[in-house]
Formats: sequence, structure tokens, C-alpha cells
Amino acid sequence: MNDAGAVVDGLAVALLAVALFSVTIRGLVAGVWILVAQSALLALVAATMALWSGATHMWAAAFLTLTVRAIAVPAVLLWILRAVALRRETRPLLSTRHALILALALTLIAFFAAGRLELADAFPAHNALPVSLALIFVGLLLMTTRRKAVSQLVGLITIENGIFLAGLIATLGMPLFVEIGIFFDLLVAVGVTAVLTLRINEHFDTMNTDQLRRLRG
Amino acid sequence: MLTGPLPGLVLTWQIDGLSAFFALVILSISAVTGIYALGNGRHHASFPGSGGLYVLFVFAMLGVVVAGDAFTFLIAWETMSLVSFALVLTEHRREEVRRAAWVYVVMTHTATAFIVSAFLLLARGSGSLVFAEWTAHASASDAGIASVIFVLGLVGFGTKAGMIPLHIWLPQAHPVAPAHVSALMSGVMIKLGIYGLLRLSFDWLAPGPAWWGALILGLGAASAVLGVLYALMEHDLKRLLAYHSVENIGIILFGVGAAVMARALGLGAIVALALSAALFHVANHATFKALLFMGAGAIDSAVGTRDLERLGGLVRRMPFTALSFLVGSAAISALPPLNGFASEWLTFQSLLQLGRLAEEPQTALLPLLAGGALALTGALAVACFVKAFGVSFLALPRSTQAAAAREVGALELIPMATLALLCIALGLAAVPVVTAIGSLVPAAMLPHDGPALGLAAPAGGRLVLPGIALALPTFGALALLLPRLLGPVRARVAETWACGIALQPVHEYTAMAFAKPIRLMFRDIVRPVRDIGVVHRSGTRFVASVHYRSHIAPIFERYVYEALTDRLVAMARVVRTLQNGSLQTYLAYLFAALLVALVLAR
Amino acid sequence: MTLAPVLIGVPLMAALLCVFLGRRAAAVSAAASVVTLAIGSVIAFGSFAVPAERALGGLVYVDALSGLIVLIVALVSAIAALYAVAYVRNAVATGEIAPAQVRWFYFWLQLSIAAMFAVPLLNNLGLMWVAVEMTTLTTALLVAFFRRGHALEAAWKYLMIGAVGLAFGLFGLLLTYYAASHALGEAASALAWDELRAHASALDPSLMRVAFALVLVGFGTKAGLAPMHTWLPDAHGQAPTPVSVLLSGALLNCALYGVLRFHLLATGTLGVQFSSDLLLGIGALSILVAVPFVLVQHDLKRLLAYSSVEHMGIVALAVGIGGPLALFAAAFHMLNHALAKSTLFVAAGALGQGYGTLRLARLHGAIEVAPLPALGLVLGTLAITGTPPFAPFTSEFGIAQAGFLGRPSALVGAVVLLAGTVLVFGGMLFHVLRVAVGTSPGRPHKAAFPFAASFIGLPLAALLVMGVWLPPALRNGFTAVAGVLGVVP
Amino acid sequence: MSEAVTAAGLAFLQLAVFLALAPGVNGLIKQIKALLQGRRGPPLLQPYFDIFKLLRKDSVVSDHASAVFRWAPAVYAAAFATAALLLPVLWTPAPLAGWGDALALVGLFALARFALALAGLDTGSAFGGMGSSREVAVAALAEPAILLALFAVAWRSGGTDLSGMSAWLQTHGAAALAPSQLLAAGALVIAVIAETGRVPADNPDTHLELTMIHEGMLLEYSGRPLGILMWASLLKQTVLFALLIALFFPFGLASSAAELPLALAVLVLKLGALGLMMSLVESSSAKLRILKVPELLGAASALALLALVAEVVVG
Repeated sequence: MNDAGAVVDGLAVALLAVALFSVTIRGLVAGVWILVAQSALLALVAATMALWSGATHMWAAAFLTLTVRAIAVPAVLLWILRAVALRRETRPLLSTRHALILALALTLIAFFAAGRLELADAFPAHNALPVSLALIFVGLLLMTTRRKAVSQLVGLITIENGIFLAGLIATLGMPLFVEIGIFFDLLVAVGVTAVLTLRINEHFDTMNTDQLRRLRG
Repeated sequence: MLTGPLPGLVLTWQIDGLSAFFALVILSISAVTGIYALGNGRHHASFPGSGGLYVLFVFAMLGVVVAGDAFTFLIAWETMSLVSFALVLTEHRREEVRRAAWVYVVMTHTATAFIVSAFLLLARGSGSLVFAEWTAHASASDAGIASVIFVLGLVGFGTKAGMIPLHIWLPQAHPVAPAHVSALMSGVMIKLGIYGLLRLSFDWLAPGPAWWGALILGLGAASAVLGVLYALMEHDLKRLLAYHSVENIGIILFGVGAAVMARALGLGAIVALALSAALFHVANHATFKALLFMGAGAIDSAVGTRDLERLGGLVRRMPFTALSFLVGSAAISALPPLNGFASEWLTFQSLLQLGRLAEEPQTALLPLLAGGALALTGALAVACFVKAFGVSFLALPRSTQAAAAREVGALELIPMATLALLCIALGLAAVPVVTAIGSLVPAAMLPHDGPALGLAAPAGGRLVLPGIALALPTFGALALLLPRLLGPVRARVAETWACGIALQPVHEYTAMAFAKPIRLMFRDIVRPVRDIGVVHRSGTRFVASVHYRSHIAPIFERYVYEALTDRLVAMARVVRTLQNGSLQTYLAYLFAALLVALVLAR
Repeated sequence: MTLAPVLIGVPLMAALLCVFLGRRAAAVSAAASVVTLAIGSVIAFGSFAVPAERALGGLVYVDALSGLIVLIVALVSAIAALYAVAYVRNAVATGEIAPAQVRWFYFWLQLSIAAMFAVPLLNNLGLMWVAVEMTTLTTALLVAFFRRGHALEAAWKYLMIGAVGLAFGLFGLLLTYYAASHALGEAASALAWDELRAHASALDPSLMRVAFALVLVGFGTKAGLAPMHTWLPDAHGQAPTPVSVLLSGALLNCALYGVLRFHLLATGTLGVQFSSDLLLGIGALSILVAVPFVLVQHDLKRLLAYSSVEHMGIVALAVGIGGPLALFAAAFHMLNHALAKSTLFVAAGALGQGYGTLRLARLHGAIEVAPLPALGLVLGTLAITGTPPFAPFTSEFGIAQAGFLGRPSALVGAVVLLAGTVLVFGGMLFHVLRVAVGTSPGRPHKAAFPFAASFIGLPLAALLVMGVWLPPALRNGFTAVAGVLGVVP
Repeated sequence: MSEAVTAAGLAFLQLAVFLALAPGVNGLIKQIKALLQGRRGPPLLQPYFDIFKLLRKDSVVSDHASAVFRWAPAVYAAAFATAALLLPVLWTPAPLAGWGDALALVGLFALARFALALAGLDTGSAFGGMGSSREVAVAALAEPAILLALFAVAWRSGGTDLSGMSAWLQTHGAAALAPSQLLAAGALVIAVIAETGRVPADNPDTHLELTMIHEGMLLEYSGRPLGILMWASLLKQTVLFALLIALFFPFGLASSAAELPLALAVLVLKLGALGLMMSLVESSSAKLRILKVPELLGAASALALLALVAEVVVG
């Protein structure tokens, strides 16, 4: 029984590694591919959970994760980047070194905070919850340090992934139609953001959100 | 008894002697000013529906005095303020009108916030919003909260009454309002502040400590002396009258303060005397202030300006306005045998008697000092109205408009004449009026175990104005007739002697010059600012022209109110930088809020 | 309660129709809004009379609180849709909106109305979260509709902050679901609100504290409570006026509805003290934060936006104070704020289109040029700043009275309420007075003021009447809502 | 009906006495001042000759003057005539005691000042304006001193009734004059000097435009109206002296018809004594600049305040 827990723990560690890596890279397309990796790992976690608990809706959740998070959303992001022909992120607010140190600190806080949450008899993967918190904090860090609109969107989706992981671990996923609702919601959100990003790019002919600071007071 | 919009809220009415008295004052004055409005309205721009607003204004004031519970009182109170704010805004094209209206409505609204807090503390004590309940539970509330309620109420109602230092809206709002509106506002509306203060200190609260009365006396003295001093320094007729309203509110506050202090010391007779003095002055001030504002309105519409420096010689061109304005000036300067003197006489008596009967020296001295302040105010009022009447009506017209002025229509003269006659009548019939006031006010507020009121101080000193009114004309006639026994004399008309040159309007004493001795004598209080510009003929030392501009430093406006608002706006500008436009900062705020919430949730 | 799904269906269908019947989209949206107003009122007044009931197999749950929100959304969406007809025609005339875009405007408008109706009706907390998220997404493109730099900036921040906020909301929801499934077993209905409410005492207290904190921050962001309000002035300021009406009048209330639902859960588990104090604190903070921004404001619609922050704070404060009187006044205030804010935005929109700008420095003498919107603006400001005899004063008076009768922190809250409303009164009236009276610089073209805005007199009249007398139906409604919010199992 | 007639007769008798004595007092003061300054000075009856000369002369009225100018003398004289009858100096209860008290007295003074100041402004001449402005300014400072002093004196007899005050002093005798009364007397003397326009405050004898306060207002009057005004201002001076007498040494009043001649003689003596004191003060001090008058009157108010404090504390 505990081998499922070990598998999930392994996957969680992999997820954490991917997240920390995403803090260091500059390339936008690379960022999108990191999302794909995260989503794939999440799908695996969902699958192992389905195996372990035998709940049919878990399989549906795993499949949905694969199609929406791993394929549909990155496809939209890549389409935006191609439409805008943008490759690299300009210099982010924090240098890579500082960002990494901050990310590690946030991860430690996440482990400490998760300990306090004492979800005692949840799924026996004891370090999956801290990872989800870490994902949320790293996602927030990405959003607040990156300048380009798309990378802020990547940060947002990282937060969503973190929450989704916590959901999987703690409650074997939400009731199915709620799960579907959330996925549909994520898809529409990315779609709307994509349209908005294109309009911003068309109006400001740059994706740099520093332009978006004129509404004050 | 209507069920109000909130659970447990009931809209009730409570009409007792006090509200009847105030309702009578409201109705009589608003009727007279209403007729005046018909006549005077033609000269000034007024927006459609301003007549309807005027009627609503009167009904709102009536609503205030008959309201039986806190909620109805507040609805009527604020409607009265809003409607008068709209009426003040009639000539909204001018910048100072807009500024005055804004200052007025913001100060009134802040006052209402104070009143609401006082009411809610009272409701907390007695568990209901109905005034009758408050009276019943008056003695239950403990001293500490009662004092807090008293101070809150004093600030709230004091602002509406125009008491120093909460008065700055009055000299700004009244001059810019149309004449009939400022007559009603100055004559009647500010009295509702006094009505509220009377209800608070006599109806809703048990007899408090002596310092309540001392506080009112102190603020009354400040209002009276500073009000008349600032009035003396004004050369805009309506601002002068507005400052006089502040002064007369000070005089009323002397009566109220003496009554509150006497009630604290348990001197029933003095409470009766002081309260009837205050209420009698409320009625008197309503009559002569409305009369004077209507006079000023008549001058404004006939000459086109209210600046005293450009009036003059109107007594020949507007004789009837001049006569009624003279009667009004005599009444407000408290000259026998008119009504102003009667109510000031009563106020003097109550202050003296309170001083004599109070045991400890320090509580005895304050009323006597207040008496001194009242005397100073009375004398300065005489000076002010000699200036106001003399400079605007007598001698030569100082401007072409003043020379071309013509008497106003009958619709304006009749109301002024009626109020002038009312001043005289109230003076002569002072004794029955004061006795009537004594009986009108409910016994709980006015324990008159002493002799029937009237113009007799409990311990000696009587005033029979009809007697004096009989003696004066007889001796005046004697003074004119007796010399005729020595044979007839002729009076020849000639030029006024001006050291040999023909008399020019420029030789006359201006309002500024008339007030100069007093301005120099009270310069530490009034702080005059003077700038003299001398223009020489080009290149020579010969003087081409000299400009003399003098104004008094607006102490309260600058050092209290502008200082406060500037600091507030500065703080707001600092906080505004928080919204600096960057998404990253906003996300940081959100994250910080989350951390705080999680820490609290531990 | 079979009407509930119809209420959501009508705007959805209208949205689709608008896309196909391009030219007559305005008429379709207006008609749809009138129909939803009728149905909404029926549902609302129905819910006030009869205690809570479920429909569609537990998917829909309507009690007095959701009835109130449905009523508010119905009223506000009617005003918004009716005003949109004239507003959009003017905008097209002045070239701000391309004729081809008009159909999409109404499409997103009706979609967002549908989402806002869904929020109060859905029983399942997860679906409610999805509905709130959908309101954000559907209005995001509407905020950016004018294709100006500022509008795009406002929309981007609106979307990002909204999404992050709701993500935290979802995390809170998730913890609640964990606590519920842990206590109630595997029943899929573990997320059904009324079930949770019934068994609230069985939930794990420490988890529920964290969950409530997360939900308060999450849904609080969407409700515009400080310090998560930063997106609100940008979004309401830049959006086309009918959208601002919808955002300020309806959407904020829906998000606040979410917070109130979780507040009831938290009181069930942790007792009244914890969540009431949090609500009271965040409410007072919102009032205080709004004051400086109202004092030194340079844009008319941003001024109204900050007023919304203040009023959401007042409602939160009222619920925080608790007790039948405060909760009655809170419900009453939600309706008052929705009505008053809609009239203000309509008047501001009319003036904005007339003068071509919303900068307070260039708006003067409106009374001469466009007397009706100027009068509407002034009367609306008097109403929204809680001046008697208008209804907002009555509700604020009730809240202050409950505060003075309540516990010490409630007393402090009431004092903050009184002080805050006075300062906001001074600030707002200073700006609005300079806009309404005085001499107007240029001659804005008369056409700017459409017939539709002339009906702002209706809500103002209602506010005036409700200030002194409440129709019995509404009175019972607010008492029922107070009952729902106040009952402690 | 009969005692009403006697009361009226008494009133007119007291008025006649006052009118008769008024010019005499002024003549006496001028006589004593001349004596002190080593010159002969005008005869004692000179003021009578001046007044009767003026009453028979024609008058010149400015063409700008209005009804105020014509009626001012009548109001001015009437005010002081009524004031004279309030004072219990001849008969124990003053003829009009029932109708007015000390405050009414002060009110009547204010009425007279109001009328004359307006008349000063009416003709449009700069001197009239200057006179009126300074008159009301000085009066503004004198009145608080008078009021506080009257309060201190009224303290002992309880009420502001003049006859009551003097009756109290008569019954308790001069020994009862507590220190507070002396302070009040001092304050009243200074105030009386300012009100009557005697030397330290104003110079009654000069016509130098820049210094005169009271004379400035009369400048435009001539002939009979000037006569009436002069007589009335002299009456004012006598009324003020009588006020001092009534409040501080009210002995030798008549209570029956027989004692009237004696009371009259005593009154003349007292007025003469006060005249002597005034002339001593005048010849020993120079006229103050107009802006220094406030210090003098400030001192008067301070004295009156001290009197009150002494009264309240000592009791």
C-alpha cells in the first residue's frame, strides 16, 4: 500500500524540482514546456491515486488533467507566443540568484506551514501537501517578479497546479462535476487572457507589463 | 405613530410647550419672510421650484420641533439643512457661493454625526429612541456617559446655532443666500440649535455638574464678544448681520448657560428666570434679525451692492426702509423701550442673581464675568449699528447706484413694517409675553415656584417698559415745546461746513474709518492686517495715489479649519501613493492580507 | 422553485441571440433584462415569504439571502441593460466602439448577468466558486472593451488579481471540502451548502479557521474589500458605464454573498466571535482606506468606485456587528447601495459622454448644460453618502445603533462608520459640487444625454421613500435575511 | 388718584431741580478750576446765560441732514430726563423707581448715545463722524466698568433697584461701606469722567477739532437745538453725579413734604462737593491721547472686577 505513497512522494519531489527550475529560466517557450511537465506529473499523480483508491472519477480527473492542463492550455500559450513572435523574457525584477534563494526560502516556509495543517489521515504521501504549498508560493513569486504578460500567466497556472495537487492529495479530488467546472473554468480563463494579451501586444506592441502602470491614485 | 423602516423603530410626535413656542416663532417669521420673498424674488435669479423648497424648508423646521423620537428628529434636521443648502446655492455661478454652500453643508453634516452619536449613547442608556423614554430614564445614566453625551450634543447643536468656534459657516453662507432665505436661516433656523441644546440639557439629561453651565457661559461669552467685534470690522452689510447672529446666539447662550448652572446648583427660581430670558431673546432676535436681513435685501435690490463703502444717503431715497431698519437697529442694540432691551435686561438679572446665590466663589464669579462680557457686547452692538445705519442711510450717497436708488415695492415694505411694529409691541408687552413663556414651557424644565414671572427679578429691580415708553415722548415733547415760550425761531438751510470747500461724499466717514478706534483698541483680539501701497508719479517723489487695504486675520478659518483640512489632504496624498499602478505591488498587498488573515486564524 | 434555472437560462439564450441578431442585439438584451427582472422579483419575494427550499435535485438552493442577491442582480442588470441601449448607441456615434463589436458587447453582458444569477442560486459551493470565476472572466473583456491603453491595463489587473484571489478562495473551499468529507463521509453532496450548514458543528475547528481566512481573502478580493480592492477603481473607472453599473451594483454583492455563506459555516463551527471580528475588522479597514482616495480624487468614476469599496466595507462591518438589527440593516444597505450606485454611475456616464472626459478638473457647470444628470449626480451623492432623508442613512443609522448597543469592538466599528461617512461626504460633495454647479466651459452636445438615463429618477424616488417607510414585502424580506444570517444552530 | 397726582408733581419737581442745578454745577467747576489756575474765570451763572442766549437764536440746518438730525436733540434730552427721575436723591423712593432700575439707567444712556452719534453722522462732515466714532468707542469700554460696578453695589441689597440700594445704605449707615464698595466707587468715578467727557478722557472746554469727542457730534448744531443739546449734556453730567451720590452717600433724603427744602440744600452741597473733586482731578491731570483712554477705562473695569471679587470672597 505504501508503494503508492512512495510513488506519489517521488512525483511530488519531481514537481518541486520542475517548479524551482522554472524560477531560473528566462525563455518563455521553455516556461510553457515546464508547465507541460508539471501537468504531466500531476496526471501521473492522479493516475496513481486512481489505482490506489480505485475511485472511477479519479481516472476521469487524470484524463482531464492530461488533456486540459498538459495539452490544451500550453497549446494556447504557444499559439500566443508564435502570434507575438516573442522569445525571451526581459530582465526580471529579481536576479536569478536572488529568485532562487527566495524560492528555496518559500519552499521551507511551505513545509513548515503544511506541518501545521495536520491533515492527519489523508493519503499517506506525507510530503505531497508541502509541495503543493511550495508550488503556490513559487507561482506567486513568478507572477510578482516577471515583467512579460505571458510569464505572469505561467505563474498563475503554477498556482492553479499547486492547488489542484493539494486537492488530489487531501480529498482524492473534488466531486466530478465540480472538477469539470474547474477545468472548464481554467480553459476559459486562459482563453480570455490570451485574447487580452494579444490586444495588449497590438496596442502597446510589447508584452512588457511595465507599460501597464499609468492608472494611479 | 408610524412604523419606521428599521425593526423596532417607531416614528412618533411630541408636542409640548417648548415645541409650541418654537413652532410659533418659525411660523410667524416664515410667513412674513414668505411675503417678502414674493416682492424681493423679482430682483434676483432663482431656479424653478425654489418657492417649493422654501415651503419644504419651513415644514422641515416644524418637523424638528415636533419630532418625538431620534430618527424623525434626524430626518427633519438634515432635510432642513439640505433644503437650506440648495437655497443658498441659488446664485451658484459665483465661486464664493459654491464654497460657502459646501462649507455650510459639510459642517452641518459633521454636526449631525455628533448628534447621532449623542442620540445613540442616549438610546444605549434607555434602550429606545423615543424622547419620552429618555426623559423617563434621564436620571439612570451615570455621570461619565452623561457628560460625554452633553459635550457631543453641545458640539452638534452648537455648530447649527453658530456658536464660536463652530461658527465659520454662518458668515459665509448667510450673505450669499437670497435675502428671504438668509432672513429665515438667521432668524429661525439657528434657533433650532438652541432648541436641541435646551432639550438635551433639560429634557433628556438629569441635572449634571456645574461645569456644564460654565462651559456654555464661556462659549456664549466668546461668541458674543468675538461676534460683535468681527461684525464691527465688516463692511459687507449681510456679513455684518451674520456675525451679529453669532453675537445674539452668544446672548441666548448666556441665558441657557445660567439656567443649566442654576439647575445643577438646584436654584429653581433662577432656572425659571434664565430660561425665560433665553427663550424671550430667541423670539426677539428672530423678529429684529429677520427685519434687518430684509432691510439689507431691500438695499441690495435697490442699490445693487451690499458694500457699506458704496452706500449712503438712502434715508431720503428709501425712507420707509430706513425707518424700519432704524427700529431694527435700535432693537438689536438693546435700547429701551424695545424688545432687545427687555430680554437683555432679563439676561443681566439672571446672571446677577445666579452670581449672588451660588455658594462657592468660583461658580459665583463666572456669571458675573459673563455679565461684564454682555455689557461690553451691548455697547459694541450700539457702535456697530450706529455704523451700519449711519454709513448706509445718512449723509451723502457714496456711489452713483446709491444716488439712483429708489424705494422698494410694497410687498417688501409691509413685512418690514410688521416686524418693526412687532419689535415695539414685544418691548411694550414684555411682561405678559415672558409670563406666557413661563407657562408654556413644561413644568419639568421650568420649576417656577417663585412669583409669577414678568420683568421682575426675584430679589428686587423692576422694569416697566410701557412706563419708560410713556416718559420718553412726554419729556421729548417738553424739550421741544418749552423753548417755544421764548418766542419763535427760524431754521435756515445751508451747506454743511467743511472748512470752506464744498462738501464731497469723499469727506464723509467711511465704515472702515468709523470702526478704526475700536479696531485699534481690540487689535490683539482682532489682529488687523494693513497694507498701504503708494504709487509715485514716474521717476519723481510726488505721490500719484495711495492704496489702503485692511482686513482682519480670519483666525478661526486659517488656524483651525484650514490647518485641519490641509493636514487631512496632505495625509490623503501620502496614502494615495499606495495605489501606484503596478500589478506586482497589488499582488504583494493581497499576499500580505492573506498572511495576516492566516496568522489571525491560528 | 422551478423558475431558478429559467432565470439563468434567459440571459444565456439572450447572449446567443445577441450574437446572431447583430443589429437588434440592444433590443434583445433590453427585453431579456426586463424578463429577468420580472422572474427575479418573483423568485426573490417568493423566497422572502417561504423558508429555504431546494430544487433540481439539490443543485439549486434558494433562501432569503440568495433571494435578496437575486433581487439586487435583477434590478441592477435591468438598469444596466436599459442604459446600455442608449450608451452604446452614443459610443458608436462618437466612434469609441466599432459597430461590429456591438453584438459582442451584449453577448458578454448577458453572459455575465447569467453568471451573476447563478452565484446565489447554486447550492454546491464548488459550482458557486466556478460561477463567481465566470463572472470575472465574462466581465474582463467588457472592461477592456474600449481598446484604450488604460482599459487594457485595468482589465489585465482585474483579471490577474481576481484569478489569484479566487485561487486562494478555491484553496479555502478545498479545505472545507476536506473537513466536510472527513466528518460527513464520502457523500458527493459534502459540498452542498445546506448540508454543510446543518452539520457545521461537526467540522474540524482549526481547519475551518484557516479555510475561512482563505475564503475571506479570496472572495473579499472579488468583493472589493481593502486591502485587496486595488483592481476596483481601475476596472470600474475604465469600463463602459453600463458595465461599471453591473460591476458595482451586482458583482460586488455576489462576491460578498460568497463571504457571507462561509461566515455562516464558520459561525456554525467556531461560534460567532471569530468570523464576526474578522469581518468587522476588514469592514472598518475598507471604510478607512476609501476615505483618502475620495478626498484627493481626479476622476469621477474612480470616485464612485472608491465609494463602492467604502460601502462593501459598511456591509461587512454590519454583518460583523451581528444581531437582528445590524443584519436587517446590512441587507437593507446592500439594496440601497446597489440602487444609489447604479443611479450615480448612469448620471456619471451621461456626463462623461456629454463632456467627452471624466476628469473632475474639466467637468463644471453641468446643471446648466445637462440639468437632469447633474441633479441625479447631486441627489445620488447625497443618498450614497448617507444623508437623511435618503434610505442609505436609515440603514447606516441602524448599523450605528446596533454598534452602539453591541460589544466594545462593535462600538469602535460604529464610530469608524460615522467618522468615515462624514469624511467621504465632505470629499465626494466637494468634487460633485464642482461638477454640478458653476459655469460650464464648453458646450457639450445635447445628444449626449439619452432618454434611458431619465429614468434614474425611479431608483432615487425609491431611495427617498424607503428612507422613511419600507413596503411590508421588503421589510419581511430583510427580516428573513437577518434570520438566515443570524441563526446560530 | 390723589397720590398719582402728587407722584407726578414730585417727578416734575425733581426734574425742575435737576434742570436748574445742571448749568450751575458746570459753572461751579469752571469757577474752581479758574481759581486753582490763578485766573478769574467766567462768572458762576455763565452757562445759564449761554443756554438762554442759544434758545432764543435762529438755527442753521445742513441741507444733507435728515429727520434724524431734527429729532436727535429731543430723544437725547428725553433720555436723560427719564434717567434723572430714576435716581433717589431728593425723595426716598425715586419718582419713577417703579418703572426702572440701574440697568434701565444704563439703557437710557445707550439710547441717548445712539441718537446723538447718528446725528453726528447725519450731516456728512468728517468731524461729526470722528466724534461719533470716538464716542461709541469710549462708551464701549466704559459700559462694562459701569455694569460690573453696579453689580458689585447691587450685591449688597440683592437687586438692581436704585432706591433699594440707597435705602440699604441708609439703614446700615456709612460704617457698612465694605472695601468692595470703595473699589466700585473708584471704578464708577473713572467711568463717570469718561462718560461726561471731562479732562483725562476728553476736554469739554476746547473746540480743537482733533481732540473733542463729545463736542464733535454737536458741531453742526446751532441756535435752539444746540441750546437744548447743551442743556441736556449738562443734565447728563448732573445725573451721573447724582448716581454717585445715590449709591455711595445717600444721607439727608426727604421722606415728607416738610423736609424737601432741607433735602434740596443737602443735594446742592453734595453736588458742589463732587464739582470740587472733579475740578481738582481736572487741574491735576492732562488729557490722554485717544488711544490711551482704553488703559484708563481698562483700569476702571479692573477696579470694578476687584470690587466684585472682594464682594464674592469677603461677602
